[in-house]
Amino acid sequence: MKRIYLDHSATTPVDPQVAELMMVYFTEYYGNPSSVHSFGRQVHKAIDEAREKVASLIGANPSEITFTSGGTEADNLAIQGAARIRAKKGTHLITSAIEHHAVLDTFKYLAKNGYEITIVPVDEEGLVSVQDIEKAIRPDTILISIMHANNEVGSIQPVAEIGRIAREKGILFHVDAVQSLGKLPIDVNQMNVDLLTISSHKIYGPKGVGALYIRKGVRISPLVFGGSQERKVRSGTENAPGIIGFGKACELAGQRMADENIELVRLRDKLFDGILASIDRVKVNGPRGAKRLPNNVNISINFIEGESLLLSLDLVGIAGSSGSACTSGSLDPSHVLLAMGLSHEVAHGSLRLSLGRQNTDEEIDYVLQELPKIVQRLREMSPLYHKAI
Amino acid sequence: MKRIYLDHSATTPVDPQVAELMMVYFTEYYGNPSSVHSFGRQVHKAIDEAREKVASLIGANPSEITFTSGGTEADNLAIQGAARIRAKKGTHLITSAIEHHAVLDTFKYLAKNGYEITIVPVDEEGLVSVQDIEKAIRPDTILISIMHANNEVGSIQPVAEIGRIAREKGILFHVDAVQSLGKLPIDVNQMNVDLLTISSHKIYGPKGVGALYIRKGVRISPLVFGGSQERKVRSGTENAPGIIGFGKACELAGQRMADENIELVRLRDKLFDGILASIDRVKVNGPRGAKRLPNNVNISINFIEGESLLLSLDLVGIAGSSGSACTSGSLDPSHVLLAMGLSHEVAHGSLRLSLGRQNTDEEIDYVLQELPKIVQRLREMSPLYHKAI
Amino acid sequence: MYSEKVIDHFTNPRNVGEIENANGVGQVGNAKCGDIMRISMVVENDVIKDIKFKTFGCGAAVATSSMVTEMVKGKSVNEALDISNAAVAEALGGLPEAKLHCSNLAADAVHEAIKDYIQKKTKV
Ligand SMILES: Cc1ncc(COP(=O)(O)O)c(C=O)c1O
Ligand SMILES: Cc1ncc(COP(=O)(O)O)c(C=O)c1O
Ligand code: FES
Ligand code: FES
Repeated sequence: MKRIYLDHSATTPVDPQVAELMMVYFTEYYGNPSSVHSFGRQVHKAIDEAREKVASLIGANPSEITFTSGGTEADNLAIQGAARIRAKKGTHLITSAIEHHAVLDTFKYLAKNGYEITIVPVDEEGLVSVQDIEKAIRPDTILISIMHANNEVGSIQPVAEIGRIAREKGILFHVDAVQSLGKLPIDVNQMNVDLLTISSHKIYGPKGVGALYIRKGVRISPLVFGGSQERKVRSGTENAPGIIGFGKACELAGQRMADENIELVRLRDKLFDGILASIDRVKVNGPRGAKRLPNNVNISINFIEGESLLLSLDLVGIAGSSGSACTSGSLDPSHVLLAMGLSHEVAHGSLRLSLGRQNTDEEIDYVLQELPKIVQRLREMSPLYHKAI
Repeated sequence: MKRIYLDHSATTPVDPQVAELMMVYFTEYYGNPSSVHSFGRQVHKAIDEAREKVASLIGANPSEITFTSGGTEADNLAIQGAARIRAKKGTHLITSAIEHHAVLDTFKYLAKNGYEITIVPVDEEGLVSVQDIEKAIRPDTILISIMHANNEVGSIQPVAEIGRIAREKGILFHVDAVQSLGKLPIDVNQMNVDLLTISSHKIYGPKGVGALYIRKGVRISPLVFGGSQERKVRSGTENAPGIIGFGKACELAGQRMADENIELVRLRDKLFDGILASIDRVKVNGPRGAKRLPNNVNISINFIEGESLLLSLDLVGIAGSSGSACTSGSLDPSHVLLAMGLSHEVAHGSLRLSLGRQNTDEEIDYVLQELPKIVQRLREMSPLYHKAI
Repeated sequence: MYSEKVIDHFTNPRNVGEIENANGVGQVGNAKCGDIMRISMVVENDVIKDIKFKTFGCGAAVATSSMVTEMVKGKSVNEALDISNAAVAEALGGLPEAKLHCSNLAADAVHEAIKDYIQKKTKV
């Protein structure tokens, strides 16, 4: 059976060049980068080079990059770290309703521990309004955290404008750029960002590595204490092969992004148009066009449930994801789709297909051939469908 | 030039079998283990198997294993997590003077944030006394954290007895077993442990992975919040290849430990005896014999400084480590050696050679041939040496 | 970490030892990290004719000791007093940031030895 991977927003395969490079650091250059001897020094040097590559993809200085174990830790480090160090200045933080759980759950944790939070809404396309942010600002606001692009519906947020306002008011600005890295140009200076989260496994690098950009001069409290690695902001023996792999992945992303995006946009729109032409009662979630990530397709297919759809797709070799409650572990469907005003029922029937570097026209054709059949079959099973006709 | 790696306590090469296995999960089975589709399910299953292998090496149940980004994070999770959740019960914590920085610095952080800490001393061999721990216990003591074996001098602590006392008094007991895993038998039940830290890169697994054993029924607060992975104790996309590699490394360690230790002890004692026979004014740091890790050699060589020694060794291809201030980033020599009563000067001249799976008799012979020459040269350079003769 | 020049001075240190009939001796300890350096020199007509060092310290400490003896040998004491710690580090092609304090030892020890020489001279 064909196997078609359309879940690149969940994670990506490791690029063969990245994997090959890491291999060398597993078995040959395996020293601890903090060591005095040559086994360690070689690795130290390779980490420095990786730091330069990561920094260069986001317009930062290498010394502003702190490596972490992933996007989740970087989000937590940014938010908890900023909140703790600024607690004397103020205890109010602002974010949006469609952030990743790594941001939202950290906000909720802080809300239970002496901080006050404002969660601004989004419109029906999943876009935050700059005015809403502005209105939410109080004299004791210390941090605004807004994602660059949403992981579920691909909506691209007006971060540069929000950053400008935050800068004017002396409020720290954190951006979760996990989904946009390697897909949208990022420049921490143009975006007026103080803290920016990125993750390796979304850009064909290894899992278990990420980074937090921390603008020079901005101080945050560490989450973990120990051997003083990463200028004491993130202790723990460095995941050298992971970091070096992440560096390579950033380098490749920088080289390929422009060409790749043209192709991704073409396939994305082919998928959208094909689905809308062959299946009725389908709703596009998120904006279409330039305000959407080049690789994100998200639709709600009325009268069917997301997990059933995913399982059916999986049986014909297609891997996607859904905002259905049944796939979420919790019992609520996607908080992103609900925030955009979808009903529980419609949110349940959502399907995200996220494209990647290796997807082909034939694969899209195959999806467009199989999906309508599956939808047909599931709708025939649905008690909601007949009522509705 | 020969290159001889004698710094296995800092980190180890990844076993080729482990690296090979991980490779598959980088490029072929790369799905997100939380996904519904087969790309994800395969990985989920492999993580479950890894969890069983890790659990089995320490006599735990797989559901008691929480994967982290390493030993440092696991230590922090155990200590910060237990302290936060038990704060209402009490705010006093006990540890020893020779713990790893991941423990000690976390204690110091808590001491600045509303907790009280007692740091018990050690004797001149680097051993904690059970009586000292017992005396330090107060009605409001909520946690005792003692390492299984020390990373610098290899001293093995009486953890089972300390655990028994902690159990009797209803105090949580955390053990940092990063250095003993794969070198000493570990059984979380016999050791009366509630929380136990382990790390992959010290046992021929990849860097950037570790685990915290959390006894069934024991609750701790998470450090990072997000996607609810690892039963919500540790959110973040799982480092699947890393975890799977760690599992394999645990399996290999379990199979090989008994045989390997016989060989390590033999080489260790050959190294000790050879050094003591060929260099005068050398002090053994830590106990000799059964109370010492099978792979640890640590000596202080009077009148010379550790970093110079390491550099000289490195120039003839030998990689070791030192407790010298000049290698520590901070300006103090090893807190472990100082706690054992060594003077600053003597602590400066310490050398740790930590053996591993691949070391051979010829390598030890080479060290025994080169080290005396280097010591001679450095002593001739030392202003302390002639005065002393 | 260390430049090639540092490694060179560390592996082949110049002017190691102790001059027995020295007329200027200086010893400094680095309070920060516990290292010790001793300089002994023979000065004739305010010119440093011979100089030797002994050092208990890290690679940077040894290399700066060696470097500073090369830099001041044959110079007048006044010229030698002008040589700063930074100049020694620079002559070695730079030192890692964590090691910059080590270079403080080298020039200071020379300055101490010169002071000793001047004191002895004025006593005579
Ligand atoms: C927007 C966003 N933020 C944060 C994360 C978390 O990153 P990681 O998976 O590296 O922990 C993800 C992905 O899961 C994400 O999509
Ligand atoms: C005793 C001990 N605890 C904790 C750690 C930290 O583990 P990791 O390097 O995985 O962060 C180490 C090693 O550095 C160690 O030796
Ligand atoms: S019906 Fe399955 S979880 Fe909702
Ligand atoms: S002399 Fe101590 S760090 Fe160099």
